Amino acid sequence: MQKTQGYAASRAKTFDLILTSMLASLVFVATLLLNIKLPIGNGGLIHLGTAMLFIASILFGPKKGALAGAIGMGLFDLISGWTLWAPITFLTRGLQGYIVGKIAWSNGRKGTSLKFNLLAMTVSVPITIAGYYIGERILYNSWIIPLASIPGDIVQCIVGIAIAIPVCAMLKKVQFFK
Amino acid sequence: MDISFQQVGYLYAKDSPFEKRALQNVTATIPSGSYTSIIGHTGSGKSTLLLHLNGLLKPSEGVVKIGDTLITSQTKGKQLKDIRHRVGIVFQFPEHQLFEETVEKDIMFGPLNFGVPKEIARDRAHELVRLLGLPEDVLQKSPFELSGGQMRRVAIAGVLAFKPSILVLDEPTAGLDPRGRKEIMELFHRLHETENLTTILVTHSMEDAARYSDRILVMHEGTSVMEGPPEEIFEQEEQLHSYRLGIPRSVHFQRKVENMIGQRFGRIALTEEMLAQELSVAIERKGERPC
Amino acid sequence: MLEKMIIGRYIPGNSIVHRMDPRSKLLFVFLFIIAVFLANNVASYAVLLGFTVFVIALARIRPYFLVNGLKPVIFLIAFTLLLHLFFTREGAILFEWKFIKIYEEGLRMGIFISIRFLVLVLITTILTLTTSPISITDGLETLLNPFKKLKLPVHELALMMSISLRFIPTLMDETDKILKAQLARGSDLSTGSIKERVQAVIPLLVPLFVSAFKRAEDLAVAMEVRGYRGGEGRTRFRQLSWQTRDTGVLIAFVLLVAVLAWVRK
Amino acid sequence: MKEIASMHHVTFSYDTEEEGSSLIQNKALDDVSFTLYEGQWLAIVGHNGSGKSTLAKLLIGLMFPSSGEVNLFLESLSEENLWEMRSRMGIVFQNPDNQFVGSTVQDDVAFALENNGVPHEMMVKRVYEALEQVKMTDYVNHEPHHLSGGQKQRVAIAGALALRPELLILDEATSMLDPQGREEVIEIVKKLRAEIGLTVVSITHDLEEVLLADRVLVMNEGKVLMTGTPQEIFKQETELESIGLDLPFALRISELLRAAGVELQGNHMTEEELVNELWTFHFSK
Ligand SMILES: Nc1ncnc2c1ncn2[C@@H]1O[C@H](COP(=O)(O)OP(=O)(O)OP(=O)(O)O)[C@@H](O)[C@H]1O
Ligand SMILES: Nc1ncnc2c1ncn2[C@@H]1O[C@H](COP(=O)(O)OP(=O)(O)OP(=O)(O)O)[C@@H](O)[C@H]1O
Ligand SMILES: [Mg+2]
Ligand SMILES: [Mg+2]
Repeated sequence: MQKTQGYAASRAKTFDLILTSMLASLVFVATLLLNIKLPIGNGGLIHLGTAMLFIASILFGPKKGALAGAIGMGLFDLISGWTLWAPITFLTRGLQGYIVGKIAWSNGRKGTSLKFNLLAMTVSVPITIAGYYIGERILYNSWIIPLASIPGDIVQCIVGIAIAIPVCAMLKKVQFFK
Repeated sequence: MDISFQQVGYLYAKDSPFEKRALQNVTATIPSGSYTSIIGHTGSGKSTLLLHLNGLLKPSEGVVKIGDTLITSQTKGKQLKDIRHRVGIVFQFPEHQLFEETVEKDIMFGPLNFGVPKEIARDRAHELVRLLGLPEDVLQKSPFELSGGQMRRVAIAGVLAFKPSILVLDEPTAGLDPRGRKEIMELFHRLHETENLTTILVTHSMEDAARYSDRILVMHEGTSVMEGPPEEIFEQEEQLHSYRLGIPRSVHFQRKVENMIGQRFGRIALTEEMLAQELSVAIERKGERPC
Repeated sequence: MLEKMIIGRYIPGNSIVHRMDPRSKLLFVFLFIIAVFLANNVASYAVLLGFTVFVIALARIRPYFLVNGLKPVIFLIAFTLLLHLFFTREGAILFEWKFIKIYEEGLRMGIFISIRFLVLVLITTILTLTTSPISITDGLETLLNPFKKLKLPVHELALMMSISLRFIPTLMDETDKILKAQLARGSDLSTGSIKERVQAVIPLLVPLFVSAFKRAEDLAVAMEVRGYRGGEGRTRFRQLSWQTRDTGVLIAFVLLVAVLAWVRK
Repeated sequence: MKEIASMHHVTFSYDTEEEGSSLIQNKALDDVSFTLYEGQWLAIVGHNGSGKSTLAKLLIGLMFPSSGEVNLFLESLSEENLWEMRSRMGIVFQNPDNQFVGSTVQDDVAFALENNGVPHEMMVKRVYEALEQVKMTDYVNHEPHHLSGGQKQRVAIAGALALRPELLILDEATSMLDPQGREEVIEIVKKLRAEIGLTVVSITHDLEEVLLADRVLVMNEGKVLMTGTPQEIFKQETELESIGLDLPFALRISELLRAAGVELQGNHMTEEELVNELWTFHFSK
């Protein structure tokens, strides 16, 4: 009996690990979509990375959400010219994914309550912005300059929420994500 | 609607260090109502060419003409949507495009985008499910709960549903078992006849190209190199070999027998049925002749 | 569309910087980021700048790629400079026009901060230009190895990073294909109200998720049947090798810090 | 002959949570038995959903039978010896993209060796040997997205070979490839058989691949419909056609010829046989 559990557990662990990696790749790819000007809003500013991070966290909970956000966006910064920001992104996006997943999955909800999903995403916004603000405060040695990125971050998050809600609703109906 | 390519060229990642030429000086005509197969070695530019048929890619050079519409590197927006309504593409592994909650909704997605009223779109979905030989009750199921073959059919229905007059197929049977493959190919053949479609098929199967199409276009390293009816194209074995292509098995067999008896058959055997017929004719003739 | 984007900016080469062990490079960059904050006068900033130029020369990167790498941050650097110019009100007034006053301290601070920023971005960019993402992952894993004792799942983290990297091009292709398929079905991403555009993303994201999930299932099975059961008892195929030049880097770093400490106020 | 693998009365059903209470459990495998001997090439055919992949999954212990027994290398497969058994065989799946674990060709080939704790030096040697066997040594540092489907599958085979397996399972490994890729993979398997006498189980829809096998197992709705040499199997034309399987080209032509009133002596699997018969009995008379 013991043995069986060990085997099943190790298999589940491998799958979780791969799924998390795949989610991170998805977050990365969605972040890239900025560069093809996926034309929502006025293009340029908006990428779908945040939306993807929200979806991953709501569907799969805090741990996978945190890792998907941290690795996906961290790798993006690391290898696409924003190397210096990578550590800030890693920590902040990890935290964001964790918060969204934690609230959306609180009390065994598993991301099924629309209200909590919305709450989760909303709560994560100021925290994420604060994270980047603190990080950039150190980077630029200025209290003012980091303020410049806040409007963009907010728009990003709003679009993210707007997309995550219908997509999660659809995905929750697909057998794999129940 | 005739389709013509005039000196079409296409470069991926144009003006970047990763620029890659995929098409060069492609000139070809696809007559209205024809069933045209495009054959060519891997990487010869078949898929790239297909994407030009509804403006998913715009030619870097030259002109693509679909009916009266010209597509050049300058064409934009509204016109393209119009073209997309008339040209349906079934991509390779089309089941990857399914996303709706139910099969019915997924089939209706295309028509609704092109402004077909909801009621009509729904009727078409029901009609297509029947036409494709799927059980009626799949309509309310999630497309993700179906078997591979069923998903493929639903995805095909999603393209047929907006009634394109040109149907483009990029290896539509890849990954299916022999029976599924045959059924799907027969279905497209039927549709071609009954709906007066212009059908364009990209395939690696010389047998399918020979059996179903009345015209063949050969691509090689980004250029159109041969064009004509299958009888003519498959006559030129040497030429095809130089493009790293073969001939249908039946023709291959025919040549073997012909070489052996030192005499040519009356016509080229594009299908197995034709081969058997030609063989029996040849045997009969042999029997009649006194030795 | 997607073909425009190149992931990763790694440019293969054979310079001494390319050949260095990723561990020494990572370690160096990490320490350098901290050391940069030591600089506080003209001399020390000059040392930093000089050192950076030296590293660039060693890496033998074509300036085109470097400038390309800087593009996204040039705006930020200019912005930093301007903000300091206009908002610092200390020292003598250098320039005055209507309500704009530029102070000496503002200019000084602006230039210093811009240089610091530039140097940081350059050094980190050199890291990514000369080290493949795979080596970075390898290096990170080995550097973080001591933290295994603190129950930090280092092996898993590194594996996740490398599998994500491996699947990015695959999923990008997939995105491109799905996008094309939906466009061919009349989906429209570039016109309409905001609401319509948000709606239009659904047919792209849902299949992408489903496909990623199926790939995860397949890959997990493929790994298991090839004997994968966690990090324990595994050996490693990729071996990093620490060379004299890597020790040299660390010595260079110590020297740099010493010089900085000496010239700073 | 040494037995490599066998199944004895194996039955298996997937747990499906049907809505409502329709407790009809579909048996994916139903009383399956067969034996595979060293050096044999076994082809498994059957239409989509007939249970072929399920059979493969039971052979590598991804699942265990509801009843019956799976034997590998003369031992009964269980959770205790699972990992050891797996290190003695390799499997290549259908989708070339979804089984490439490493970031480059050589990393991927080394993956199973790493998992089995093979020391570094031996690992390097084995990786190169395996790549040589599949003729991919020019690609050691290539990343997967720069390889064709056929090349990826060859790397997957190398990944299995690196462990020096006694059994190689191919689950529709060629079905997503273009004709050239398919050719490449089949060539490699043929070569391996000739050179190291590897035991092969190949699940396939490709009849020409089936003709290369020593034995064929025909699956239908979870049951073994028949088993025998390709010649024996293809004699049962009507039965095969009734379950939607194709016949080899030469056989189809023979049938068509008979229908057209040409009298043929025997059943012909290959083109050569048919050409010979046509020559001796019809054209050279
Ligand atoms: N997105 C892309 N970016 C850059 N190059 C590409 C892209 N897609 C295709 N190519 C290149 O363009 C050429 C033509 O490719 P295409 O996919 O049209 O070939 P194909 O004939 O459809 O091949 P296959 O039979 O393998 O499907 C190839 O050399 C390919 O590598
Ligand atoms: N994970 C699963 N859960 C439930 N049922 C399954 C699962 N996998 C397969 N089945 C069912 O088991 C039966 C046998 O499937 P299997 O995949 O073994 O067939 P196959 O012969 O490999 O088909 P294919 O040619 O499509 O690969 C089918 O009816 C299938 O629907
Ligand atoms: Mg193609
Ligand atoms: Mg299968």
